[in-house]
Amino acid sequence: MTISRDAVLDWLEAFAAAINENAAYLTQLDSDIGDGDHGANMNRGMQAVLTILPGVADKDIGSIFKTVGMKLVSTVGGASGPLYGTFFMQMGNATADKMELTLDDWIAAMQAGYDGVVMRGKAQIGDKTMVDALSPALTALKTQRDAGAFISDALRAAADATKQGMEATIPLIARKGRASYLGERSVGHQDPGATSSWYLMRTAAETWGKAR
Amino acid sequence: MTISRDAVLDWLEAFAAAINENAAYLTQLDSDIGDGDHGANMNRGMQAVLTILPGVADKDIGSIFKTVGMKLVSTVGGASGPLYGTFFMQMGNATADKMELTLDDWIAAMQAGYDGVVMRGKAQIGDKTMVDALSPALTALKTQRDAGAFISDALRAAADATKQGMEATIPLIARKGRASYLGERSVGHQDPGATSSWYLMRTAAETWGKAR
Amino acid sequence: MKKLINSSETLVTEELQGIAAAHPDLVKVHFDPNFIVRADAPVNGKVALVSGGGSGHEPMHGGFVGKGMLDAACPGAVFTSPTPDQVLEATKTVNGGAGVLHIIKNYTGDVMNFEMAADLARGQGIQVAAVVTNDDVAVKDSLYTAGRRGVGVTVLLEKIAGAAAERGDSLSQVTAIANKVNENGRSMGMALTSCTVPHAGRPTFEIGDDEMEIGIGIHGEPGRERMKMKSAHEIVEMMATAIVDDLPYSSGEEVLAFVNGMGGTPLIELYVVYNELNTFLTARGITIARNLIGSYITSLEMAGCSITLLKLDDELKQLWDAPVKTPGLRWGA
Amino acid sequence: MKKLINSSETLVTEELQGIAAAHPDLVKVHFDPNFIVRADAPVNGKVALVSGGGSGHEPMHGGFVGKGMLDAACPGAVFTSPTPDQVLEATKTVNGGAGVLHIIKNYTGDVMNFEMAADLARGQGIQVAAVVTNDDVAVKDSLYTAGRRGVGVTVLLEKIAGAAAERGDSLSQVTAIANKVNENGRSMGMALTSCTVPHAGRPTFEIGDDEMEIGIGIHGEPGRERMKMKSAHEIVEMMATAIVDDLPYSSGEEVLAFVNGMGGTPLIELYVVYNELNTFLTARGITIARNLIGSYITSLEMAGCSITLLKLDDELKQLWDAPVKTPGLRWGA
Ligand SMILES: Nc1ncnc2c1ncn2[C@@H]1O[C@H](COP(=O)(O)OP(=O)(O)O)[C@@H](O)[C@H]1O
Ligand SMILES: Nc1ncnc2c1ncn2[C@@H]1O[C@H](COP(=O)(O)OP(=O)(O)O)[C@@H](O)[C@H]1O
Ligand SMILES: [Mg+2]
Ligand SMILES: [Mg+2]
Ligand SMILES: [Mg+2]
Ligand SMILES: [Mg+2]
Repeated sequence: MTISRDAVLDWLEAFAAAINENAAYLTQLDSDIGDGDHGANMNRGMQAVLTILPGVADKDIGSIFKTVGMKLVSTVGGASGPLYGTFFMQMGNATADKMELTLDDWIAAMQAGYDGVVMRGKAQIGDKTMVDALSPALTALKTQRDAGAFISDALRAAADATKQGMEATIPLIARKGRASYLGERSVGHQDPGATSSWYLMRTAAETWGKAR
Repeated sequence: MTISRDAVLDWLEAFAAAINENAAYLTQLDSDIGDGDHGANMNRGMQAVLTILPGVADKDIGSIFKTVGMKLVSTVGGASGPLYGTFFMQMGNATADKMELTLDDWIAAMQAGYDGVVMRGKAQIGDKTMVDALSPALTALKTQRDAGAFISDALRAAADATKQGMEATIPLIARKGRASYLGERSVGHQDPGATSSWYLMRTAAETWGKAR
Repeated sequence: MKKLINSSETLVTEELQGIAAAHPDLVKVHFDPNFIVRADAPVNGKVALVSGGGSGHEPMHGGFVGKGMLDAACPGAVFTSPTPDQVLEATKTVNGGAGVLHIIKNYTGDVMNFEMAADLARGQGIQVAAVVTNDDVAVKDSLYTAGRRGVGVTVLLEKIAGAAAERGDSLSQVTAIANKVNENGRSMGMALTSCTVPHAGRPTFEIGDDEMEIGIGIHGEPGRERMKMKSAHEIVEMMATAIVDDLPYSSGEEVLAFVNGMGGTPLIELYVVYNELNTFLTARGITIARNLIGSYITSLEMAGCSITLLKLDDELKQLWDAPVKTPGLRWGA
Repeated sequence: MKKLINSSETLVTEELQGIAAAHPDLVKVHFDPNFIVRADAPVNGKVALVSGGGSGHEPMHGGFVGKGMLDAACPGAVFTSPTPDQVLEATKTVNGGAGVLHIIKNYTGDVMNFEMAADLARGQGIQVAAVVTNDDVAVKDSLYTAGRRGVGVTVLLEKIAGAAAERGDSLSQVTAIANKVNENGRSMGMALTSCTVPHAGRPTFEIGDDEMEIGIGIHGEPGRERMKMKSAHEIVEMMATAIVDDLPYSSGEEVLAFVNGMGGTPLIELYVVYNELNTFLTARGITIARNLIGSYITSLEMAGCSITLLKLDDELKQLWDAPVKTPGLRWGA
């Protein structure tokens, strides 16, 4: 079973909706340990993505991801713009010309996106960033694949792992991004970028929940 | 019976003490319909007066009043500085060379001071200023004198009249000074300058309460 | 009350010490009585300009002392006009033999203290003229009241009259130009928050989280009207209409537009206000030929803004453009 | 939230429209992507300076575009670094053939966005160098963190490097001077109140009526320490000690002292702070040879201040004194 191009478009719309719905919450998280703009940033970017999706709806998945990434880079700004932008652009490179994705394709795309984020942001696991949410997602996907799971189950496991990774950022001392200026005072707060990453993985699981 | 030079000095000290004690209240009144500095202004001036009183304690009452007036002019600023300064300087002119004051002397001094305030500030009765407090004081003094009252009783009547004049400023629309900018919104507030004038007359009555 | 000060008693002295330490090339500060003069005062043969008023309006007036603007400024206590001896000493110090112009904002205290100083100075043989600014359209004018307040126009007047004095105009010429600026200028202010007079220790007025004061002065005096918060567009429309209708300013005319911050409002908001003002005036056929945007006549940490318009002609434009070299306003030098 | 704006969505655009309307003689504003360039850009044969960052720090950076300072500034959303396409377009527009220096404050977002833009510009044959300011001593530096923030030094660097470019220095020379400024400058900030990001609609942090934040940045990020309010004397002592000990600045040296307001703090308080700083440094044998006092790198309407020191030599003094003609900083022109 596979993820169709239309399902990919649905996912992007679901992610945009989740961001829109939770923009104030993301901004609140970012107020606590950052500068209070993560919700506005992501929302500005994903709303812009929504306006260009119709124009690329007939392209291959790689092109769609690349277009999304470039749009995020040119509209979000801040730290999350280049990071999410790179994530999608690298996913696009890994899915060039594809009209549907197998679980292996999806894992390859996620790996490329993740590597792009790490390359661009140089954060390590435990630095209290979105990397702490994305890394467990990738591990879960691979474990599921190796166990021969359905896509839908793998995606749900990935979403759960992302959520745990997100929550695990709470006790951490931030070492990257704006929260790092707080030192010890960053402890006890959930990372906003890890939270938006959870919406990313959660909406994937929800949208593709019937992909087998 | 008369008011001795020492009694005059006592009065000035009592007035300074009353201002000091009520500075915050005067400032509050001035915050409501002015700029919130009348207490600080008067207190700065009367504290400065206290420092120079010893130096003129052996002079005649006219010199003492003139010195006080000049000190107020050079330390208070704002509207109240020139007004109270002129008040005392004119009282000084009217009491030149005197070592004690009869009720007639005091009335002449008050009249001169009052005229000075009106000349300088051009306020009329009913404009919601210190004039509304000083004018009834003067009238009361004259009435008492004509009725042959003791100085102490005349002063007490003057203080009562000042208090009434002060309270009568509450319903007025300000037409002079900073409160005039408020127009109708000045209604319902007691004029700060009329209030400090009441302390002036009240401390005179209290200090000279036994002058017969 | 949270302020970067040591005490309300020492505030003005310490501020003046800071100015003295910061700008010895531009100004000299005298203490007791307090006044600030141009570093090269007195300038022989030049008409001297002396202004002053309560502290808490910085950079006005002390920040406007220097070549091309004021010769002296007399700072009073916070929101309290200076005393006559300050003004007298400043007047004597900067008199270069061509006479002295006193620039006074129309407040009872300021007028009385400057008048007393002028009388004393004249008694000492100094020629003194005076101009009283009264540009605030929020205050109803009347023969029977204290009249309109002097606000934003004062800054423009000090710059323009300063340039006239610098080019060698006589006392009567400088006075005439100063009066012309006052007559052709109108202002209105508004506040989002109150200021806190240091001596008082708490806000001069209470104001709700969704309210603003329209027609405010520069001393935290309550304005003429309390109303619900509005958009920059609506606020500018309200203030600019009152200003434009008052003189009036007419289609085809050129103005200097001065958007002033009250002390607690950042520049980003002032540019939004300027943008609205530009749109408003353009629609009425009025051209902004010059502008000034920033916090130049403030009310401690009050948030809010004021708008001042000044009708321009060639002479006023030329005097506005002339070099000025002061701590608070500087160009061409 | 009370602000003189129309909406958080239109704020930056309207601000830019205001700047465009106010200063056509000095700058040109491009929209979509947003950037501000010198009115005479590109200047042939001159190294071009491009800076940028989130909006809400006005006059930085847009107010520093003009002769003797920046060639272009790229304003992002409030507190959000600009995007690569803004920086790329600005870089292309101001490139006069002698190369472009990117001036970046050290924040993860700013660095990444500028890096992407520089890669793209280099791909189009433009020579691009970069300097990253990181002068905030409140942040502990480490290889494993994002490092120190770029704050007040950025303003001084833009002025000084701008003067170097104006006199004809090559890209590598301008870059060297920019790095020298960054290496010799240190800053620290503090806040009395929080700012309110328009999109968020409420204060970024809560703070008591008797509390302050020490070691604050310029984005309303919480500082390193919350403490009870202190006197200006104690606050300056705390901040200046941290700064002076860091480089360190030593007896006998000359510095530029920059006392900066955070947006909601009036000038009168900044002069009190300057006075304390002058006393502090004098006691340590350090001479303030130049100074800058005012709100130049702000954090919306936050009340508070920052102090920046820059060690000076003859060359830096000369470049600082050189003419500058921008909306926000102007002298000698
Ligand atoms: N170096 C980095 N690597 C990975 N993620 C990062 C890095 N720096 C910041 N982030 C993520 O970006 C999020 C903040 O994004 P946002 O608030 O939009 O940008 P900014 O910090 O510029 O205001 C953080 O919560 C964190 O998850
Ligand atoms: N023209 C005037 N004539 C008489 N009294 C006046 C006049 N103007 C103001 N006052 C008095 O001065 C008081 C205000 O004094 P103060 O607050 O010290 O000065 P300022 O108004 O300059 O701040 C008013 O309450 C009023 O009684
Ligand atoms: Mg953020
Ligand atoms: Mg008052
Ligand atoms: Mg006053
Ligand atoms: Mg940000």
